[in-house]
Amino acid sequence: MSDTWLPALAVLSSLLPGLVIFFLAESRIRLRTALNLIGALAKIALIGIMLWGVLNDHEYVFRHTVLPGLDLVLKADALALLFVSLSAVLWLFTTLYAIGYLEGAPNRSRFFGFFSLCVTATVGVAMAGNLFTFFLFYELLTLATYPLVVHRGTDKALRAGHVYLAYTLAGGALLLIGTVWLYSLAGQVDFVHGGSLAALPPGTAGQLQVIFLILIAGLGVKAALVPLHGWLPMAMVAPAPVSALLHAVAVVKAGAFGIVRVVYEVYGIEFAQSLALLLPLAIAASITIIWGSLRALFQDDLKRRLAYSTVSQVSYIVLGVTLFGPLGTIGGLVHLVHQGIMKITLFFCAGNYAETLGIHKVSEMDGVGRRMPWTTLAFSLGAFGMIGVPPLAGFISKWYLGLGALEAGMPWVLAVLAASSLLNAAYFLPILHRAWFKPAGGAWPDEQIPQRGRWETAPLLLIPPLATAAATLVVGLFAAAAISPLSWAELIAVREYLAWIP
Amino acid sequence: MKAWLAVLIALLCTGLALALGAAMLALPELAVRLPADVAANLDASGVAHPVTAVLLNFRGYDTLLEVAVLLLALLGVFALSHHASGHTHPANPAHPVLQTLARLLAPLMVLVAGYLLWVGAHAPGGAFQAGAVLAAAGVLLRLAGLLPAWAQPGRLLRGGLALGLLVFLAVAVAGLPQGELLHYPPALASPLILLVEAGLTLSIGLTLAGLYLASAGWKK
Amino acid sequence: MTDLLDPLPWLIVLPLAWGTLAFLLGPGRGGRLAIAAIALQLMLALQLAGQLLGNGARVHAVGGWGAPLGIDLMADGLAAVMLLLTQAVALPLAVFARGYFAASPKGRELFWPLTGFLLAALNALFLSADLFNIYVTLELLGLAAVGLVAIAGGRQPVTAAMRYLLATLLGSGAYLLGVALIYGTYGSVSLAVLTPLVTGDAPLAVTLATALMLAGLLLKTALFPFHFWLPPAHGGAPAPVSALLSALVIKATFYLVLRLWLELFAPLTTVAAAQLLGILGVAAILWGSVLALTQSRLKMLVAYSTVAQVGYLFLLFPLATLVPPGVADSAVQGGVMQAVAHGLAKAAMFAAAGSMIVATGRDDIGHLGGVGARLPLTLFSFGLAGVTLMGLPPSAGFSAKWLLLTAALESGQWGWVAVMIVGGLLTAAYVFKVLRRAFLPMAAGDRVTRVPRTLEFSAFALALASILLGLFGAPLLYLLAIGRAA
Amino acid sequence: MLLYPLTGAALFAIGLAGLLLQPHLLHKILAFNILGSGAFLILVGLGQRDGIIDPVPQAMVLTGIVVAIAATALALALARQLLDLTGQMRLPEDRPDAEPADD
Repeated sequence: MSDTWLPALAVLSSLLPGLVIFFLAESRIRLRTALNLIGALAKIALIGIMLWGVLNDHEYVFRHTVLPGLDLVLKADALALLFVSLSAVLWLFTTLYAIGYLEGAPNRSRFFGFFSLCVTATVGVAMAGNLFTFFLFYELLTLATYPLVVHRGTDKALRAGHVYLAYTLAGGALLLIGTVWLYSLAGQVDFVHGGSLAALPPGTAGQLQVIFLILIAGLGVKAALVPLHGWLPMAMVAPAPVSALLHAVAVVKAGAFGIVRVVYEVYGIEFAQSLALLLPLAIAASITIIWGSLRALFQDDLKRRLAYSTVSQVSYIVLGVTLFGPLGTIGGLVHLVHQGIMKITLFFCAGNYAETLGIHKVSEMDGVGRRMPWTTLAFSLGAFGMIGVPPLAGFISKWYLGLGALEAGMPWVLAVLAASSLLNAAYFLPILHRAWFKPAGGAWPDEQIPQRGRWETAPLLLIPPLATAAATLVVGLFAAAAISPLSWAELIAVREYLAWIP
Repeated sequence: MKAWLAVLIALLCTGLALALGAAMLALPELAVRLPADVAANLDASGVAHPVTAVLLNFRGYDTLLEVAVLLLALLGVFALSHHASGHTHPANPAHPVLQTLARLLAPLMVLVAGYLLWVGAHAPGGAFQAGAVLAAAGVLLRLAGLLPAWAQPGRLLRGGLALGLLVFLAVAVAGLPQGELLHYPPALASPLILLVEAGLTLSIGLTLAGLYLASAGWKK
Repeated sequence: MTDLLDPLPWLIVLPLAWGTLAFLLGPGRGGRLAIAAIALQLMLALQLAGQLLGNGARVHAVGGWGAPLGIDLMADGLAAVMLLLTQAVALPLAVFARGYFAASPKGRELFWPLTGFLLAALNALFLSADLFNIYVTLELLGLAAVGLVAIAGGRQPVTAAMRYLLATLLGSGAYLLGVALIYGTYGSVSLAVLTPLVTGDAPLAVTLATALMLAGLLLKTALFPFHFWLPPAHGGAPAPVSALLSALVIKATFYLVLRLWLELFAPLTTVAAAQLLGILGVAAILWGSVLALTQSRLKMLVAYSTVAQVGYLFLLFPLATLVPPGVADSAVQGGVMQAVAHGLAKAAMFAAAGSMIVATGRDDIGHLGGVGARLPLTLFSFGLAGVTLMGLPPSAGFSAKWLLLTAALESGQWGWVAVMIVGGLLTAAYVFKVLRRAFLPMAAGDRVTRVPRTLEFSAFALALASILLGLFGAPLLYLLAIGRAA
Repeated sequence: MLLYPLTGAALFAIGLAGLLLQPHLLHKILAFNILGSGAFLILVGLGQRDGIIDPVPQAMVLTGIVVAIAATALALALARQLLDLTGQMRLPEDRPDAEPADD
């Protein structure tokens, strides 16, 4: 009984607080905070239980029939939990950060309401047991994020929201077409290890290839695959916590995760390979990786630069998916987690610079390392991780991706990885150099939060980035530990390839 | 309106008329013949006149809704006169001859209405015809300046207007114990129908008169 | 005694009775009575649906004569669904109307009696199995609707009412001529008697009758290009009236088109005719959506959205005509689900719009700033209703879209798929046009006053229903299947 | 035997044309009545085309007449009020939705 309800509860644990928060008066700050934290902690607890179960080969499935032949399925399997645990933990930090970030800002009830809806949608996306359920939460995610993107209500924000909607709704439409088409071909397509489409008559191969294209295009919008990435850099006008949400916890991850599900558990990696679908996707991912890094080089606006870096980094996940073989899979999946931790750190720090000193541009960062050492330290860890310096998180990802490339017999991918690492270095190191070694150029653009004793900024702004920065180090150092993201990814890879590994 | 459009519409209407004519000339034998059914059930219907039997018994449900439509139209007019500029100014004084005539005719018309109501059971006539005569009397009195316009009906008048429909509804519901709406017990059919018709006569008369009198007070 | 409590006839008698009583009570009175009575009607409709689920479709021979001499009432799954929709929409709207007319009394004098007659007409129409009796219910419905459009008075509403009246009279005139031809051909107007008689080789008169009746009904349903009367009528009336008209009245004539198409005239329907209906639907979707986007008045935007949404209803005909039965079922289910979804969502949307207009004191999208902050629940309701209209999950609108899309794909009719997708995106465009404005801070010189809680919550209830139906729509489809020859 | 229904067909067509073509509301309303009468004639006429008098369509027509009267009365009242409000007895030619709202 509880087994079937656990996944549903995991979704509700943020949905219900969210709905309540909507209708709280602005002034009920403590109640709102309490609801947020209770929700976040409850979710983590539930996920902990399910992690334990899944580790022992247990699966939690919740099924509800919406229409005859159309089920809403929530399934907590290894892959789902990889993503859920990431977003649940990061949500906790982001919530803390947002509470500090938005102190005294207007419309906070609305903000946190949609914030919770956002995470609800993400958890749903992660635990979706079939394409319809995935689509449902994918669209909910779009709707829940829009108000956050336009939260500031400025023309710039509204335009960004416009673009965001145009892209994501169009992507959703594509996803819908692909889903309906697939259902009319194969009935309900539940996510199962090794996929289920291989059983279809060979005559449908052509259709399946088209459907794959449509699905990937629909998912690629949120995953910001070039050329569908246009919305992401614009969306950085949103408040920093929202950027964290977009880039690390929810939106781009939902897209990448969808691609993982479609390749592994709808088509099945072998079947996808036999349909010759992996190579084109690999190329698209590689182009995105290089293009994103190149664009990042020329951005002076800090958040914009980080945004393009996301475009590039998320495609590491897609790339890993397309590398036929367990090692590539491990690389992609583990990067799903590592990229999240590293990127959220960077955005937290960017937010701190903006909130504390009014720094928005890289060119304004000279000497900020002395004024805000802790923030800059966290930023540096994140940056080095992104570059792939051992023993940080990013290194692990890239290592396995490289091995995967060799295993899959695609050595050219190594070149892509190397090039992008160099580019990462090229757009991150100058920032660090300015921050640490250049002297501060007079007054800061707009100092909001003065130094208070040891606190270089508001505590709630400082603790989250330090925590996540520490995490980038830990997951790298202890990658071999039993419950590290890496070993979890290995667990998944083994299960995905069960049909394939003798 | 553009000329070509007018021509087009004219042509289409002509075409429709021709098509209808052609269709009527090519009709098959009737598959169902209701006159026989009507005749066969006339005795059980409670009235002797087949049309009245159809109106108030076989298809009495149509009539029930029809009465509702009539009252509804009056409600619509009242709704309008709530916003009509200028309210009941007394009727303009009419010629004394007309007034005397109206005074003489009105009671007579009420009498005629009563007769029509009664005769409806076995000859042409019935509630609607009777009501129409009553309404005519009302209009005549108004024209003669003996009746004020009805800006808004008072409680009593509203009661009179609603009476017919309410009685009809009550009788309809009274049929439910027999199994269906409007199912008269054969023994009670004719008195019930007479009751309904009496109520209808009054209300239809008032309603038809009202349709004229309600807007009679609006400013010119 | 059980006969006396039979829900079927009471669904017609009750609203007639309380409508008349509300008139007796006097101008503006009768709100409480109406709410109580409609709640009772909802229970009756549920009871009837329960009976159908238990024992299948049933006939009620008024007067005990039975067709063809008498008039039959017939309740099958389709009728039951429409009855449920009507009462379920009417109840929150009645609560809303009470609060609304308390806040802005213009036109309240005869709202309740007219509404009572309107609901009676709807229920009678859904239950009637007699072509001529349907004509009478159509006229009852039309006059009640026109009366409601006019109750606010003023130049624009009265003009709209006049236009509406002429359109609806023309429609029922064409329908009546069709009935005359049918009676002249077969000698009966009972659907049960006629259905076996109408065959593929029916005489010209019947073909003409089919065309005339369907055309008349399309005019009343405001399918493009017959939509000209709808926006001013629905956009000009007081919000509760707009909601009733958009949610229910046009659905009634759609219901007749559907029933006649699927049953009486099924042998005469052709793929060409079905495609024509579908194409008109497409035109309606595009034209309505684009014009909705260009509106500056909130209620007009919502009214044009109705023009567009009516188009979706007619996509079911090409998907349900001369295709494999499974596909046809899915298409019909989709069409009916769309009717229900739009009924709930559009009622919610007009109610929410009404609250916003009361709060801002003007019907202008440009001055919605601050609504999001002051009336979050109302804006939330508007958004939920918008989600249903866009056909995003989870909502009844999505279920409808899903069913229609499935039918389209399984019958290989790709064109309609594209239309539905594009239509959804266009809907999003005009819904977010409103939401975006309402999120903005209040402009200088504007005011946003609080509105009574009943206004906000009745709209929310309707919107929530349109969403929840998307999660629990299966029972509705089981009900719908009752009495349909599969 | 078909004299009445054929006349009815002609009347219906004339009424239809009038309803669509006549700009003046009074003409439109009269045209609607002609149209209705045409339909009634067809209903009664076809009903007894085989010589047997059929009371059912006659009763239907009586019902129809009352409905038509009700509709006519409401139409006249609306036209009348439109005259009070706009000073003319015709619907504005411009697209209805382009009308300025007066509330």
